[in-house]
Amino acid sequence: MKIAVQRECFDVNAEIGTLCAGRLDVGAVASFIGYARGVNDGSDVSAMTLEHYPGMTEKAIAALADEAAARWPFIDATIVHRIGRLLPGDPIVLVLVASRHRGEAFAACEYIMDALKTRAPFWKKEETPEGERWVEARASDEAAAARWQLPRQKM
Amino acid sequence: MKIAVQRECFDVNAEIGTLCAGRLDVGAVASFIGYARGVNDGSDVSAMTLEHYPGMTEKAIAALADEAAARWPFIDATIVHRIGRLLPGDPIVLVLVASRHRGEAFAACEYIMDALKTRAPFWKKEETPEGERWVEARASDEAAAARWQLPRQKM
Amino acid sequence: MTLRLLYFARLRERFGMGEETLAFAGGSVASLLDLLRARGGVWAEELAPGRSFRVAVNQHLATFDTPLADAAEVAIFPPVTGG
Amino acid sequence: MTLRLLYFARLRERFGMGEETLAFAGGSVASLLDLLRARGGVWAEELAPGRSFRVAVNQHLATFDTPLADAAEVAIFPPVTGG
Repeated sequence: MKIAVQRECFDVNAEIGTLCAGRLDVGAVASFIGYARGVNDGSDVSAMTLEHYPGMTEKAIAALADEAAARWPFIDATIVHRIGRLLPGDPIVLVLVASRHRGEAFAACEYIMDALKTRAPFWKKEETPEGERWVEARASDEAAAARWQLPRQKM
Repeated sequence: MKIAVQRECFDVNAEIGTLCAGRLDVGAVASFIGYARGVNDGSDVSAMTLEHYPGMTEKAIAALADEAAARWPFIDATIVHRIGRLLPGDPIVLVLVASRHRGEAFAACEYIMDALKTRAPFWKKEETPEGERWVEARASDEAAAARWQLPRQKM
Repeated sequence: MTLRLLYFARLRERFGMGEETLAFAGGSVASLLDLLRARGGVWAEELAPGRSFRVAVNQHLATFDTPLADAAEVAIFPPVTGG
Repeated sequence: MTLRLLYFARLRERFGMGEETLAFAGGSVASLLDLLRARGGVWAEELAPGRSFRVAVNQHLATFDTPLADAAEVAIFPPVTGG
């Protein structure tokens, strides 16, 4: 399992190549890429800055990836999350899950994203014409994570 | 919507780049890549050949992608399926779905793959130590497609 | 009337042909299947009721009661296994 | 006992600091929150019951009754918004 928090952009082809290298049992790779958008909550967004909690971030991501692996026995996964200042159109997060068959790959990939959105310590600050603002957590993200019936770990 | 049936390999980075080019409203790209495996049903597989029904294939894929677009209003999608002789580890199929938020992208991508597995006219023939054999359709693929409660179109 | 018949994958190999042109008196997919089964041998065997195969008419998946018009393209093939 | 406190994102800005070291008589996360609220101002406001924030103890998400040991690292932050 590869987990990385980095300023640099990721290369999807290269990450898939590393994930599957020498593995002829991989039948499926599901992936997700999240992007910085140019509009959010009705305002133009010219840039955003991602802050995180160094030390906890990697642990939190590893914990939720392990939960996914316990539920859907996939072969391997890669999770890369960027930090720092990003512009609209820039990729923010990459989740790759390799498995024998597609069902496990899709489920684990979506689970990891939903869990990451609610439990990995990242925060976004957006630059808009009205000034800077912290992005508020979405109820829809909590609902998406709750679909999987996570053990309660939040306050 | 890009739909391609081709012998050549696809380039995931390039396909994502084309899909998202100039679009600052894309917040999510879900993708799926299917690979030729070195083992299937307990036999070593040294190669496989994919046959299809030229003319119908593109129509069938367009129809199921349109169904997905009607259910989950995504921004755009790319579906590339290879034909011809492939070796273990070779990518077979790529489905990319770009949307504003991740829920639609995941759902549409998985729907398209499930529908493609049961309704797009492709057939695989495997080369094994025991000789050549046509891959049999899986009951699990029918079950996966039936989850979405497709209109009945099969015999 | 005349139909253009196409066979794919295992059925193409079993029938020993990928396509043929067939004179047809008219009717539905079911009538065509009866005509083909009457050839006996692999035709009767592979197209027997209960065997798993699909029929497309003019490149759309069809059912037994789909009517066949003159010059229709009718494809018969095993359940698909792509992806 | 002594705690290391960390604040992130909006709370870091509101509190005007990213971290501090705090003498603590002992107890749970709830006791610590009471102590911080007693500072008044933005502390009382942002940490008021019903406000939405998270607490992690030694880098694991915690609840109000999580006990705090000496030298614990306690982080307080808004609901996360990554991905």
